[in-house]
Amino acid sequence: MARRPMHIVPLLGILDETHDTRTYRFRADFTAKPGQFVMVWIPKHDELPMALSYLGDPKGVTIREYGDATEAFAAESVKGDLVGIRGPYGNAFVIEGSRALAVAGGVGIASIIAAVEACADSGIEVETAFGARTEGELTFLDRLKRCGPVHLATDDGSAGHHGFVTDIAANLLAGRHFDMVLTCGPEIMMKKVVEAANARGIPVQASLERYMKCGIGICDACAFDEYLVCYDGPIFWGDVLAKSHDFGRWRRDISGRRVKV
Amino acid sequence: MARRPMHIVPLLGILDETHDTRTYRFRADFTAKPGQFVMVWIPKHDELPMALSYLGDPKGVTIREYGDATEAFAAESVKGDLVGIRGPYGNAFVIEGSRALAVAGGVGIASIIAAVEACADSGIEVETAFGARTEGELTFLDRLKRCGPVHLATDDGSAGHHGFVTDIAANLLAGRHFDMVLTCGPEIMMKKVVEAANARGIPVQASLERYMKCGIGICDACAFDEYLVCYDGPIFWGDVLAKSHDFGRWRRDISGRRVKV
Amino acid sequence: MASLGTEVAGVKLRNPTMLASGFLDETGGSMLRVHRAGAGAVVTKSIGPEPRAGNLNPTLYEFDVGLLNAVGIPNPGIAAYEEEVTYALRGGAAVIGSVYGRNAEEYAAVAKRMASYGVLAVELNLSCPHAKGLGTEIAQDPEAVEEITRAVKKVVQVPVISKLSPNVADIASFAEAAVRGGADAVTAINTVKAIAIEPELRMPILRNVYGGLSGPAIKPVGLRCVYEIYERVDIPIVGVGGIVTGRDAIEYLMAGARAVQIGTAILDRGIDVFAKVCAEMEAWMDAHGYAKVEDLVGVAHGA
Amino acid sequence: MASLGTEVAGVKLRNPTMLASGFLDETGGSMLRVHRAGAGAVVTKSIGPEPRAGNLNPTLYEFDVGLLNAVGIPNPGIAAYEEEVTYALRGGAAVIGSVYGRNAEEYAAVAKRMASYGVLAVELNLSCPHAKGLGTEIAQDPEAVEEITRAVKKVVQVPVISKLSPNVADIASFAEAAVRGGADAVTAINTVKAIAIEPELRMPILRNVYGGLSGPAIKPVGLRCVYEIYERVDIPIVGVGGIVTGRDAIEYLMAGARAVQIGTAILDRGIDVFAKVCAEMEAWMDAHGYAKVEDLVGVAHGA
Ligand SMILES: Cc1cc2nc3c(=O)[nH]c(=O)nc-3n(C[C@H](O)[C@H](O)[C@H](O)COP(=O)(O)OP(=O)(O)OC[C@H]3O[C@@H](n4cnc5c(N)ncnc54)[C@H](O)[C@@H]3O)c2cc1C
Ligand SMILES: Cc1cc2nc3c(=O)[nH]c(=O)nc-3n(C[C@H](O)[C@H](O)[C@H](O)COP(=O)(O)OP(=O)(O)OC[C@H]3O[C@@H](n4cnc5c(N)ncnc54)[C@H](O)[C@@H]3O)c2cc1C
Ligand SMILES: Cc1cc2nc3c(=O)[nH]c(=O)nc-3n(C[C@H](O)[C@H](O)[C@H](O)COP(=O)(O)O)c2cc1C
Ligand SMILES: Cc1cc2nc3c(=O)[nH]c(=O)nc-3n(C[C@H](O)[C@H](O)[C@H](O)COP(=O)(O)O)c2cc1C
Ligand code: FES
Ligand code: FES
Repeated sequence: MARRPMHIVPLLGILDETHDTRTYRFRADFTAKPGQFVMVWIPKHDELPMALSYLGDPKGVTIREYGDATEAFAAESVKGDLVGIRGPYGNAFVIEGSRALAVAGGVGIASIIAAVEACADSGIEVETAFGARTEGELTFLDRLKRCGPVHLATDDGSAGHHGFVTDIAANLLAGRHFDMVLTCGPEIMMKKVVEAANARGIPVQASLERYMKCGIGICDACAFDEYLVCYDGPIFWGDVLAKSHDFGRWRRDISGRRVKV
Repeated sequence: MARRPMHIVPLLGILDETHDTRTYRFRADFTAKPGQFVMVWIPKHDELPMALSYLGDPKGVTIREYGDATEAFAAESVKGDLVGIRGPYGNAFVIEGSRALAVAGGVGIASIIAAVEACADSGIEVETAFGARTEGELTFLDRLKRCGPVHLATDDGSAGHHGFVTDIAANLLAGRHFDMVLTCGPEIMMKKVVEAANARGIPVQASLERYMKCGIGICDACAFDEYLVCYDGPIFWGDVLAKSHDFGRWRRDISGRRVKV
Repeated sequence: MASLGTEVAGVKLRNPTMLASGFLDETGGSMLRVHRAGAGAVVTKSIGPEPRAGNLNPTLYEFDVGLLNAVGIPNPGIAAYEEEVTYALRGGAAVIGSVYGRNAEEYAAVAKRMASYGVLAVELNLSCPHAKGLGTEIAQDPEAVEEITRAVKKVVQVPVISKLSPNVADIASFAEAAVRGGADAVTAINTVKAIAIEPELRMPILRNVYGGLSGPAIKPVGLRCVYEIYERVDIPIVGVGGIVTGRDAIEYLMAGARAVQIGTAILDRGIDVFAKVCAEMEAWMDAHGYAKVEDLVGVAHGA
Repeated sequence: MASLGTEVAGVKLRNPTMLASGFLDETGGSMLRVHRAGAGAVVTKSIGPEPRAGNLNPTLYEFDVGLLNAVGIPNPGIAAYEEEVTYALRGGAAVIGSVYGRNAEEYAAVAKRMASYGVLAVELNLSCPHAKGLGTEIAQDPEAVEEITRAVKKVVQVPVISKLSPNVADIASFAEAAVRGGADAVTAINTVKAIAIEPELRMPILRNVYGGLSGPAIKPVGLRCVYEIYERVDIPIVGVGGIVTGRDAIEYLMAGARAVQIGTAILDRGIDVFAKVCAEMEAWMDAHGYAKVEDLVGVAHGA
């Protein structure tokens, strides 16, 4: 069998990004592409899919306290603790075109940040529209700004545009010509971004989140239309999403039941 | 695990060598050295260790009707029948020196013939002393003669020297300088050859036969002193044999009991 | 050209490869995809009376030799599952419905409802080694196997296939129990009970500690079970466990299976493992003069 | 530097790696060689009351994932075996004598004689899955395990180790039976019942049809058995099944074993697999701050 080993690695450093989001750095001997994810085993708690927010050495994941496992992890973990990492899994953002717009919401930035950097590294002009609930949740701003212009939005108006990041994205798309849109964030947000890009005929890639068990395309937990988010995704193109029955509407709960996004 | 596959191969041809000995040719994708053996699965009957009497393409084994399995094989098998071959196993004759003497008894020739040819191919002058019960049991004479002088002995005097091949071997060793002796045949014969060579300080290699089950050094069926014939042998040097407790004296029966050779 | 068509207890299959229960079969969309990828039939995820979350992660671990899992039979429950089966059937898939329950009544109730959705047959998962309070006990008691099979037979018209566990002393006696209960066929084997330990963390890797081993490691065990069962019962056998290639499938047929299931091999060979295995079987059969699947079934017992 | 010394039921071992029964232990010469290659102890081939030829070849088949065998316990019988044990003991080997019989009396008689040769302990092979009329039934009946263990305990002074089969529904209940019979330790596991089929020849490869699977394929199963037994009994456990590396051995210790046995890995790593595994264990223990074997035993149960 093609074995994808589990790497047991110590946490090299833990950085508070916001009040509820931390970045955990580790070394693991694999190479990953922007948008790919790993399964992170938090011993005694859970194993969760996480985008790689740092692809280089050391690698990193950026985790928001969201529920039991992530809260426990944030509360208990200290530098030197061991975690299990397997991957990288899934496809990657396709880095091409000449002017790209990245649209991120919340912790979705963790998935898209490496893609923004990859754009800049390949000489693609890249702008980012980034929204969060409040200023304190806007993270990776330095890394973003190093790559190109950054446009912010907050729900409470504490920084940037007072309102949704989708408003900024719509304005940017209306104002100048982009030939690639990348997006990651809440699915409702991505749906708007995808519709906006599709409407203008701009290729768009969105990184989806679904509940995952295996991460390797066998258990069907992450089913999405006739796709598997872990295997065919997590990144899907706008034309696929336009035809999708599930996108922005349905996800599966932990027992496989169809529930509202 | 390092897998040594079982090759299922059709018999390409069956050649009567003597009234009770046949050569079976087959193609199998491995390379073997002179003196190495294979385990030959004769379906429904047994699996037996056999020296490779042909190393090239097609390969071959030369089998004497000896007991149940070999008799049944001789009686039943026809061209096209499938056999299982795994190997090659064991060590090989070391082909070195400038004047070599090969001493073979009976079907022992099957193990030594490839070594004689290898000597000739490497420019080593090689003579063969070959003994059998009767003329009809002397086989591979053409192949031997192509390599160098051949001296025959038969128990009944029907060809060559009337008597033991060990007599010829002793004479040859006395008459001129050899710097390597190779031998395969009945163990009592080999013991004499080894003693004669050791007495003159000539390096000597003898190919031993023991009952084998696994052929790969784990089951202990072929134990010989603290060696395994299948793994450390089948070829042993004269100095090892000189110190041996078992050589020429003891073998193990199928249940592992020590019995007289 | 060899024909791959086969039949198991009256169920006609375009080829002998089925999707094993638990792989890409929680949703109609995935089942249809596997059907399109060439599977002769798709067996659903094992479905129970109520929705079930299964175990927390980690639920899977990849060894070199196989896969360890303790997903714990997550499933949406038989009511919600109707739309999945319907979706797959509408798309043209040949669907076999796998079910489980806590006792014979539950099995019967779920199987009845499953049958009403239009599946070709029901498979009874009598054997899950890792779901606490579910399969373990059932799998290890021949009387329970008999009773459950009988209860299900009473309430469904479609063929009933009892799927057996290898984690017993004598699997063939369980096949005999299934026959007594009226089973139309048996499937063997489910996963082999196993664990994995992570030394750095000093703990078992699976959250559930115990899991089931599948993949190449268990092929010699699955083959043995099919061979043993074939010697003891006359109903058709569906072979499963570690099948990766057409040759593996042929070995299972020769051991006595009339059809095979494939799960873990999806990892190595992708979802089109079904088409690949079929192509390999066909080529092998052509090369060796076998015209149809039936000519292979059980021939290893001849010697 | 971590110390590898360990103790099983009063038997002190220079390191926790033993030669598994059935490998290079039919003759004194080979046992001594394995001792010199670094094994903490060598377990003899299973010896019975009379000489036994075992099965005809083929008796072995190599899979990618493991080894299948049905050698059928060839052995020279307990009388002739004296010289082998004596040879190994004189050379300084730590020898554990493995024995079998058709019933409790035979086990006791052979064990008594084996003990009289000076072995450190006797191991009861209660579990060979392939010798017709021998292990199969015994291995699958807890009462027989208890009775045999008790009969042997009555007649020998050295520690008695009952070796268990994984081919049962609940191996820990057999460990409990061994405890009731007075066993000083248990060894787990023997091989997993399996077969191999050769499609070209339409037949099982082993002459005996059924054999036992060993090597990497069974490591997750052996680990599980040791883990289960550790949860249920308090006597020491010797772990065996698929150990190839020091890390594998450490996993077994963490699952609850106090020593391990190695067999099939000789194929891949040579006879000095014992020294290699020990070196790897030592390096790992040093790197992770474990001073002695005891600090590893059973720690995976902590969580
Ligand atoms: C490809 C991918 C990349 C992701 N990248 C990131 C990232 O970079 N940073 C980040 O903070 N989060 C990321 N997530 C989300 C993350 O995996 C978890 O969903 C989330 O952290 C749940 O945490 P929890 O277990 O503490 O919550 P829980 O208490 O378990 O549950 C809260 C909710 O989270 C969802 N959830 C729980 N477990 C999973 C799971 N295994 N997969 C998907 N959803 C789940 C459920 O819908 C549940 O209702 C990603 C998800 C996917 C699929
Ligand atoms: C390395 C090696 C190379 C050999 N090369 C040849 C060869 O080229 N040509 C050839 O004719 N023979 C060769 N032999 C001998 C051959 O393997 C068999 O021993 C012999 O053919 C027995 O045939 P049988 O099974 O018909 O006899 P059986 O009826 O089984 O027994 C006759 C006697 O043969 C011996 N024997 C049986 N099985 C084996 C076995 N597996 N291994 C060793 N001895 C056994 C036993 O001592 C037995 O008493 C070789 C043996 C070895 C170890
Ligand atoms: C992740 C996973 C989930 C499974 N779920 C089920 C299930 O719900 N019902 C069932 O009967 N078998 C289930 N099985 C067992 C498989 O159907 C099959 O018997 C086993 O995996 C052996 O086949 P394979 O080696 O081809 O995977 C599952 C196996 C795996 C690996
Ligand atoms: C060729 C062979 C012979 C064996 N003979 C015996 C035996 O005589 N007695 C016994 O208790 N176990 C016997 N076993 C089982 C081993 O002792 C061991 O339990 C099993 O091989 C698993 O360990 P491994 O994976 O390290 O080989 C034998 C195994 C093999 C492969
Ligand atoms: S998480 Fe299992 S298929 Fe995607
Ligand atoms: S034949 Fe098994 S060790 Fe040599």
